[in-house]
Order: sequence, then structure tokens, then C-alpha cells
Amino acid sequence: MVVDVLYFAWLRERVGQARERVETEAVTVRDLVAELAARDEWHAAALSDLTAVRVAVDQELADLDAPLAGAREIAFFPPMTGG
Amino acid sequence: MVVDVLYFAWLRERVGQARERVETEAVTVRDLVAELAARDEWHAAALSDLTAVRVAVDQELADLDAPLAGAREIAFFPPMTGG
Amino acid sequence: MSARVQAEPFDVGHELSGFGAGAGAIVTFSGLVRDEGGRLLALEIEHYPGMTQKALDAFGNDAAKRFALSDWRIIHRFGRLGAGEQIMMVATAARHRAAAFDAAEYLMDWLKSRAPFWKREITASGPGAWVEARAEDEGALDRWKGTSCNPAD
Amino acid sequence: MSARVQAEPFDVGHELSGFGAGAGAIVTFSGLVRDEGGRLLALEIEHYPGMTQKALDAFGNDAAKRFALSDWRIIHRFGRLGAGEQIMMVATAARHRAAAFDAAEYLMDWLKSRAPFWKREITASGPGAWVEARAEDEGALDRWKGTSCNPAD
Repeated sequence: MVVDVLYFAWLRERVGQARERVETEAVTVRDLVAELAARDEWHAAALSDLTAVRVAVDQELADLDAPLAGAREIAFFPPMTGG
Repeated sequence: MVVDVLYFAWLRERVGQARERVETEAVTVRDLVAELAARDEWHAAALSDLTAVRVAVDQELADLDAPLAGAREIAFFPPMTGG
Repeated sequence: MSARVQAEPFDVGHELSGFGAGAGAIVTFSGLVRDEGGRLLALEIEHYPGMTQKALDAFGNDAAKRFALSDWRIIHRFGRLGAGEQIMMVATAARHRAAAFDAAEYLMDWLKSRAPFWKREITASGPGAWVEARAEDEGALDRWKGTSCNPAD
Repeated sequence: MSARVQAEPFDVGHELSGFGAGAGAIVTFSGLVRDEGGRLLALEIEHYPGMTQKALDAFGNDAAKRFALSDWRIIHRFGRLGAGEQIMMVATAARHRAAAFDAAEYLMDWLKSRAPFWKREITASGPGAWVEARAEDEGALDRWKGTSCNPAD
């Protein structure tokens, strides 16, 4: 399947882009992270410490074991600092 | 000594006046209450339930056993309902 | 860093202009006259003029010290206030939100139980009952015993 | 009963005009950019446009139900905000003060830890560090577990 992957804040900077379209057979978010980290050193650096990474699947907060079936947009970002 | 005694809210209404000047030898607030309650039925009614009466001595909240030595102004009122 | 007692209305936006410069967190509380389903036309608020200003100044300065506030304001009205009108406001400014929230709640607990104001209901048939103190309000201050500046923020 | 995400400044007084009609208690919280002793010129706030509005609407509606609010408002800015500028505000209106205070604090705990905003410091030498989430903010939501409408008040 094809999903849009979005990056925010320092994840965006480390990956070097804000958004990319990805062809994947990943079953969970964690599988997708492994595929992305294997792409190049920038992705690997951005996704090296998953305790510092938060995830949204189709614009809802999700955890690493969330299934990707049917998902269109996966976003990775640091812990939020709103307010 | 001579003190000004003030009444607020329903205590003022029951006593029938907002302020009176009183000659007293009371040592504590409680003594003064007893003297006032003995004056007439209006004072007696206003001061009959002391759990519903709060006191300020010289414009500071005080309790019934507070000493009156040197005091100039004693106020009696119901529990406060500000805010 | 000021308290006011007045009959006139006030405007929260105007009061907040320039308030708390340099702070990271500002909390305001406004209390309004509820119409209680149409039963209540107004509240008549009585106070103890000689005592009120001093008490409010003391409450505010106490809260400022306890919660390390950079600014605070208390405004409380008296007289006849129609349904929907503002009765009072407090505003607190601090570095972080926990102190600003705690200080505003502390000031409200004080005002509800220790500030010399009394409210009476005005209905269609005229002046009615004096509003009774709520047991929760009388006891609300107890929760602050032993606390001073709250470092959790 | 509305949330807005915007780059433009807002005016608390204007936002409160007509807000919470019929309520007895209104609480507002405003967050401002601290200059950190002159070190900070501005904050640059990034957000996740597709998600932010939905998340804020959901937070507000959840708080309204949980605390029986009669009105609520959330405004959060993004972009470059200079020292002293307002970043965001929440306002809550309820019958009594405990619900209004609790709801405002609940919304702030949500916003600090679950709303998709990220802050970066801008200093004299340009864009600096991304502001790190504070452990207290990440954990602050835990205190609401199991609570719903607070009947005390």
C-alpha cells in the first residue's frame, strides 16, 4: 500500500524533508519505522531513539504497535510542547 | 471602655441598626455578646446562634475568645459570601 | 499588585492590558450573577467598608508570596448587580501555569470564606433571602494548609 | 464552544465578550512568551495543520462533557511569536468555580502533552533549540484518570 509519511520539528530536520510518499507492506507502525530507518542515515538518525518519537495515524495519536491497515497518513514527531 | 459595635447583613436587620456605641467592661468578645444579648429581644435574636455569627475586632477576623483590651470597633456578621 | 472595591462595572480585557508583563502564565477568574432559571433579578452585595480593602490587599500579598506571583489583581463589586453582571474577578501571573492556577484558586477560596461581603437575592417580589455560605466554601481553605509555593509545574 | 488555530494575535477581552452567558464562573488561562532574562527573542511554533483543529475540537468537547461546561474556547497561535506575545488561551464557563477551574487545568494538561504543537527558541544568534517536553507536562494528564465531573462546588 501507499502512505504519506509526515515529519515535524526536529524529526523533519533530521530526515531532511517534511513529507514523503512511501510504498510499504508494514503491518504496524513499528514495522514502518524499521523500513524507514533502513532507507538512509538521515532516517536512521531521526528514528534512532523511539522513546523520543510520537506517532499519529490518520491524524490521531497512536502507539508503535498500532496497525496500519487502511491508513493513509502517518506522522512522526517529538513529544508535543503546546500550550 | 467605649467601643463601636457594627452589624452586617441579617444581623444588622435583626438588631435593627447598623452601628451603636457601647460602654462595656467585657474582657472577651464572648463577654460582649452576652452583654449585648441582654439588652433587648432584637439583640438576643440576632446573637442567639453563635455558630452563625462571625466577628471582626478592629477590622480583623477574630474568634469569640479574642480579648477586647484596647479594641475600638467590634463587628458581628454572618458567614461571608464573597466571590 | 492591587485590589479594588467598587460599585461600578469593570472590563476584564481592560484590566488585563499590561497585566503580568514578563510572566509565562496568566489565570483569571470572573464570578457572574446567575439568574437561577429566571427566578433571580439581581444580587444586592453588602460589604464592610473599613475592612474590605485591607483584607483584599492582605489576601493578595499573601498569595503573591506563597505562589511567587509576578502580578495579581482583585476587583470586587458591591451594591445591586443584575443577572449576568460580573461580581468580581481575580487575575494571577506567574512563571508557570501551576502557580498561576493555584494562586487564583487560593484567592477564590479566601474570598468566598474570609472577605467581608454578603449577598442577598433580589427577586420579582423584592429583596429576598441572604445567600447562605456553602459548607464547601467554608472548608475550602483547609486544603491549602501546610502548602506554600507549589513546585510541581 | 469553539477552537481556533491562527497566526494572528488575539484579544482576551474581545474573546470574552458574550462568552459564557448565564454561567456563574469563568476561568481563563493565557500563555505568553517569556524572554528568559533577555536570552529569548521569540518562539517559532510549528503545528500539524491537518490534525490540530480536529484535536482541539475533540479536547474541548471532551472537557465540556466531563465538567458540564456551558461554554469553552481554545485559541492557539503558530508561527513566530515575539517575547511577551500571547501564545494561546483557554476559557471555560460553568455554574460553579470548581468545574471551571478544573476544566481549564484539564485542557491545559491536554494541550501541553497531546496537541500537535512544537516550539523552537529564537535567540540573537538565530533559530536555536527545540523546546523539550517537560516530564511534569507529560505526566500531568494522569491526575485526571477516573475523574469525571467534579461535584465538589
